[in-house]
Amino acid sequence: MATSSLITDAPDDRPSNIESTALLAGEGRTAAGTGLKRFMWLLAALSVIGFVGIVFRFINDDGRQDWGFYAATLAWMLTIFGGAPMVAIAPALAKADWVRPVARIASLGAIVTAIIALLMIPLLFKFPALTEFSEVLGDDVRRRSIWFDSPSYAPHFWNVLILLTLALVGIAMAYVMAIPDFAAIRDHGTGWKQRWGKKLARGFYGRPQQWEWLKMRIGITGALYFAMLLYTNFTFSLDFAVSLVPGWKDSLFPFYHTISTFQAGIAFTIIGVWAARRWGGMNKYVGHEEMWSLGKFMLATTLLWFYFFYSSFIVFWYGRSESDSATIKLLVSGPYIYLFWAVFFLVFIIPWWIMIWNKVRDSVWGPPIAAFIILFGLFLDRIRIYVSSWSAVPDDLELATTSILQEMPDTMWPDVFDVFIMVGLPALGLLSILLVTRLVPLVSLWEVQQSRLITKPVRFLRSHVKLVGKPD
Amino acid sequence: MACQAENNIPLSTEDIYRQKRTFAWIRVERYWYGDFPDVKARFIPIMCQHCENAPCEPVCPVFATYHNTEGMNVQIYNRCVGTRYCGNGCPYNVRFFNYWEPVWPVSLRNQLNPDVTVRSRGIMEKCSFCVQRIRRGVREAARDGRDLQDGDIGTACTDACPTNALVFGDYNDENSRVSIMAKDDRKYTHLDALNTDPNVLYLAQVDATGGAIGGHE
Amino acid sequence: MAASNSVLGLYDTPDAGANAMDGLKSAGFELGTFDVLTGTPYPEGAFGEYVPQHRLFRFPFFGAMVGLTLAILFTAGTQLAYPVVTGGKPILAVFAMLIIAYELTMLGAVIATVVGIIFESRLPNLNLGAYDTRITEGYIGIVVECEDDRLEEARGVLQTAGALEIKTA
Amino acid sequence: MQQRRILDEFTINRELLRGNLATPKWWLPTVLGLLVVVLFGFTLMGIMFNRGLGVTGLSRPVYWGLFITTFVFWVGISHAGIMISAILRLTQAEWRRPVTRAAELLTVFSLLTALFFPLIHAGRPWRIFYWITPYDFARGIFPNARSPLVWDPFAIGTYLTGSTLFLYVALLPDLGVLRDRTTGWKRAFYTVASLGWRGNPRQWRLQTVAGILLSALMLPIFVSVHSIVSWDFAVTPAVEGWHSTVFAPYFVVGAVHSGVSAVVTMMALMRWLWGWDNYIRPEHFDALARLLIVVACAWLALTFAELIFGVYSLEAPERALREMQMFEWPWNLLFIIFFLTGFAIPVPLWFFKRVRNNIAMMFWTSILVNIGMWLERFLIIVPGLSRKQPFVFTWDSYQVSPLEWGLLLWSFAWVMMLMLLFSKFFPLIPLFETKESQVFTTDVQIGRVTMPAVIRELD
Repeated sequence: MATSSLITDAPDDRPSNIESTALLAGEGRTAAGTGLKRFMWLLAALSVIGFVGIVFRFINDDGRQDWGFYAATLAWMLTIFGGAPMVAIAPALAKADWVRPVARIASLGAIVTAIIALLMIPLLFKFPALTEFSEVLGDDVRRRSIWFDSPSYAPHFWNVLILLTLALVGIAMAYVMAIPDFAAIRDHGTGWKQRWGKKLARGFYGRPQQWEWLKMRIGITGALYFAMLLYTNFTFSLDFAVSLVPGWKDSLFPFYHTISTFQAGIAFTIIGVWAARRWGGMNKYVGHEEMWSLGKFMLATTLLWFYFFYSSFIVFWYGRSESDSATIKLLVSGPYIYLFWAVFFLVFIIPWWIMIWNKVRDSVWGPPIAAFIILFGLFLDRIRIYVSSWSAVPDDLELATTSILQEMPDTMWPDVFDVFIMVGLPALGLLSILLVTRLVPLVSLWEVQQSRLITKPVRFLRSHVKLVGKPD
Repeated sequence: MACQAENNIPLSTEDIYRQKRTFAWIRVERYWYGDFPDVKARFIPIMCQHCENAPCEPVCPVFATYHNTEGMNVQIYNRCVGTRYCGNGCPYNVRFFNYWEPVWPVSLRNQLNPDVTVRSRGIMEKCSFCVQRIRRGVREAARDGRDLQDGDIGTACTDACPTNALVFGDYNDENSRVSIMAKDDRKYTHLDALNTDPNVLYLAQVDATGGAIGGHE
Repeated sequence: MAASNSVLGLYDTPDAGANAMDGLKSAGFELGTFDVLTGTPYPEGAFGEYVPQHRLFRFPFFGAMVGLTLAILFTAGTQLAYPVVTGGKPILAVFAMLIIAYELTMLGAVIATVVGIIFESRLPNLNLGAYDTRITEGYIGIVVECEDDRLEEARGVLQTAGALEIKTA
Repeated sequence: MQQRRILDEFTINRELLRGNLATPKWWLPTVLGLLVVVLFGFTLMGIMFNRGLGVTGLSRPVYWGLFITTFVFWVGISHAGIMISAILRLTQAEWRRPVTRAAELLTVFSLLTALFFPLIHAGRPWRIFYWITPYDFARGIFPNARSPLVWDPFAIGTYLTGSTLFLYVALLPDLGVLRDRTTGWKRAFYTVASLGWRGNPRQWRLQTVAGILLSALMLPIFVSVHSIVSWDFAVTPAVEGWHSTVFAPYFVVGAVHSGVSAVVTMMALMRWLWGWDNYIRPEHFDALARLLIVVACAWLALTFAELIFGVYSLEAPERALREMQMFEWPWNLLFIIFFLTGFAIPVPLWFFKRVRNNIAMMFWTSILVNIGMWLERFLIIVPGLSRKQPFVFTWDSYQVSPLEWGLLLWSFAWVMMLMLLFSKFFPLIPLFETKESQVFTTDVQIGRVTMPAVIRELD
């Protein structure tokens, strides 16, 4: 029997296109204006403090170990904002319908990546050259790194380049995904928004070939971004953490790094959705379904975090060669043991326990809580990794070139400037995103409308179901 | 070779050798040092190092090899099921697997040592520090009602060695020969990067040119 | 839940089946006494049928607990019973035990779940009651369980909804 | 993508039960032929147990060879099943439906095969109980919970039990169908086997919930199994090439790579042998190929990490190992074949829609992948052992003996035979899933275009 004969129409209570256009493209969103403005001024102030921190960091630093927290903060920001756009892509590959509304929030993360790339530059002055030991041990002796015989500026120069490329691809993707909305703003916005919309829409009038063009661009930039993100995590984690520690040989680490990037990206998106509902007045567009699906993914990545951590840990613990033991001591059981336990609970145990409950995942308050916890935990995790590896400054150069970390560095504590930096730089990132959202709607308008087009509530015999079209 | 005779080690005949399955509980490795013309041949005897953190022990699923109270790494033949995992775990390659049922020509049948089990096929074996001699030594000492002294017990290899290049003794005994030697700063152990903490120590040879040379290091 | 006195009406289209269900409802048979048999899963409530609750999610937790206990007994228990030192590893090598504990926990959970599925779907129950083999060929069967005095009434309702055939068991 | 056929349940039953209600004429000869190979394999095992492991090519220090390689290979294949049916169930991918059961079957049978290899590898299987059973046979000792070789039986036992139960639960409705189509002793058998399935809402509901819940439970197991297998190697610092932290995910992803390819091979065979063109359609191969592209790329990244960290440490033994693995005869040849077949040939091909939709091409490429993946395991295990530590004195190599090749052949014949036997008594394509997809998919009219649409229940 053909199913179509059993289907009858059902009332549709979703906001109409006119309504959504008015809210998203029009002035509707600035309703929550004043509070938002105040918040943004606060962020601006914090960012200034951050820069003050950087300046003073330069004025009084004695050696590499002082820059651990700066590196950790950058790594954390990369983890969050670099990972977020993945959320816009990854489920799109699986043709998931729910991702449409949140794609915008996720893709905006890319903007911050550019800032991170610029913020890397001061760090590079403190980053040791590959030929760190050459003066003492002869020119052929190089620090262990993945840039085997490449010129000494390799990690410095190329990492900034890689980050910039990543930012470029990400922003391109976010922009392409936003073009139809700019068109909508051009047609329905007013004042400066309208002017900008006109500029950015690039004469998009929704002709079929324009939509084709759009889909193709989104596909290309998406795939590129994924590849770039993997690559960035690979080089960044190896250059700024692993290769600084003589004994550390952990081929899983780049992927561990990447996994927490996804975890943080999802967490960021969830918080974004929550904020959009709380202050953006988007309750009609994003809610349970998105939270639920994102929650599932966040749970999965949380489990993966533990899997990746344990995979390398058991190998070190069981293998127990000298370098293995040294690595475990430095990163886990040694100077940062308490930090490690904090990370373990904040990134794995607590979120896991929150998220396994279907009811919690289905709520609009559960996932955000877990997301906040995870982000904080990952911050501590980055501190654990980067501060420890930046503080492992070799004193005996002979041994530093071999595969053994000679003596454990002491626990590093942040001084006031580090605190400034740790507060300021993330604030700067958030601020830049909020600035963009002044113009770009938080929820992708055209995606909402398309999903409204291809999904509709219907009745199947006596039951209420949803009909979801699967466009190729 | 004393060790072969003492421990009933299967004969490494020619075709066993061709199969790359020779048995040598203690082997002498030869290395060439320096470039022509002043090439020097160096050698090290290598037997089971009886590691404190033996990589071979924890991987055995059936406890066929473990650490006894005397700090020796012992192999229990009748527990072994033949996974050969310990053989992989051993960085010194001093564990040997009985691929065939061992056979001895009639002439050697009576030579077999009654104190030592003949290992059947499918079993891992290795240097046991001539555990049977140790036991015998302890028994005799107990019989004569005296404490065990340094030098009472010697393994087959140490007794056979004419130049006393190999010395066997008790580290717990402060002034045994080995303990004294262990304090020598020429002392080194093999593959200490693996943190196996062997109980077999080597003294680096100091040759005429004065440079200390030890094994592969 | 095939009781001894159950009557089955066989329909060739889902529509007819759904109508029959409506008929039974309006005839005052309370939900749960009549049931729809299909050869295919339909969306929940497609026939306006009574959707039973289930407690499946309790089973895996119970099973996991059992498995975990067993695991701890096996690992910690045996290791302590025969404290044999190997390779300078601790007798209670927690990180090695974790792996076995994990596996056994999952095993317990899976087995308990499967038991739960079979129990919750009220199986095994080889007595099919009123049944027709054509149900697995796309026909819809509506089966009513009731006291003998209402049997005729049920039969009538099924008949009026256009049943191809009516069976009693 | 407009390949969906409208079929009523009657046709579905008739077509999908072809292999069960009637016997295809090629079936018996094939099974007999395989049986011969299988018996031959068992004879070889007999010879080996009788004369000792000397008959293999193993040596010192290469204590592990083809047997362990093949063990890892089959465990790898077994990862297809849960991967496909669990992940695709959770993501509600519509195209999974005809694939699931075949995949789960592959899991069960390849695990059964994999189990053989450690046992025959140990040479004296009658002693194996001491190893795998957690009970001291009055020998005063339990198995050593610290040994990775004890983790294995637990992992694989859990996986095997779990996937078998999973398979059975998903089989219940189809057993009901078979019960209604058969007579005599068969009917009796199916009646008992189907536990009296009637198909009322409660049972269907639980069937659905079970699918999701069991998938969610099986996924973590599936990941853990191959990780634990990989730790057999990774935890031994003595072997240079093995002591690498990336091994766990590397093996898992590799396993999925080979496993999904094996499923592709199998689906092609099913389509050809039973003529199920209505059910196994090019779109399924297309979707699987897309999945494979992603998996293969992830796998390549992990391989890259494994290799680069091999050289990263710049230590002599590791260097020597890599040199042998990649540049020394005959390993360089194996390495090239491995790379070509495992990635370089199939993956670029899959980028073309025409290849993805061409079943013959997919069949051959998937076979290539599995050749490559077998070689990968071989290239990881053997060179590592033959270039162990700086004691160059004991570096030695390994010649695979004919007997081992024979047993490799046996394993393939064994799996295929089990498959065919199963196909005689149970449907290889889940009937109820196919019917469900008939109900849950339709076309939706938007403007002038009709696109396929699926029905989702509101939660």
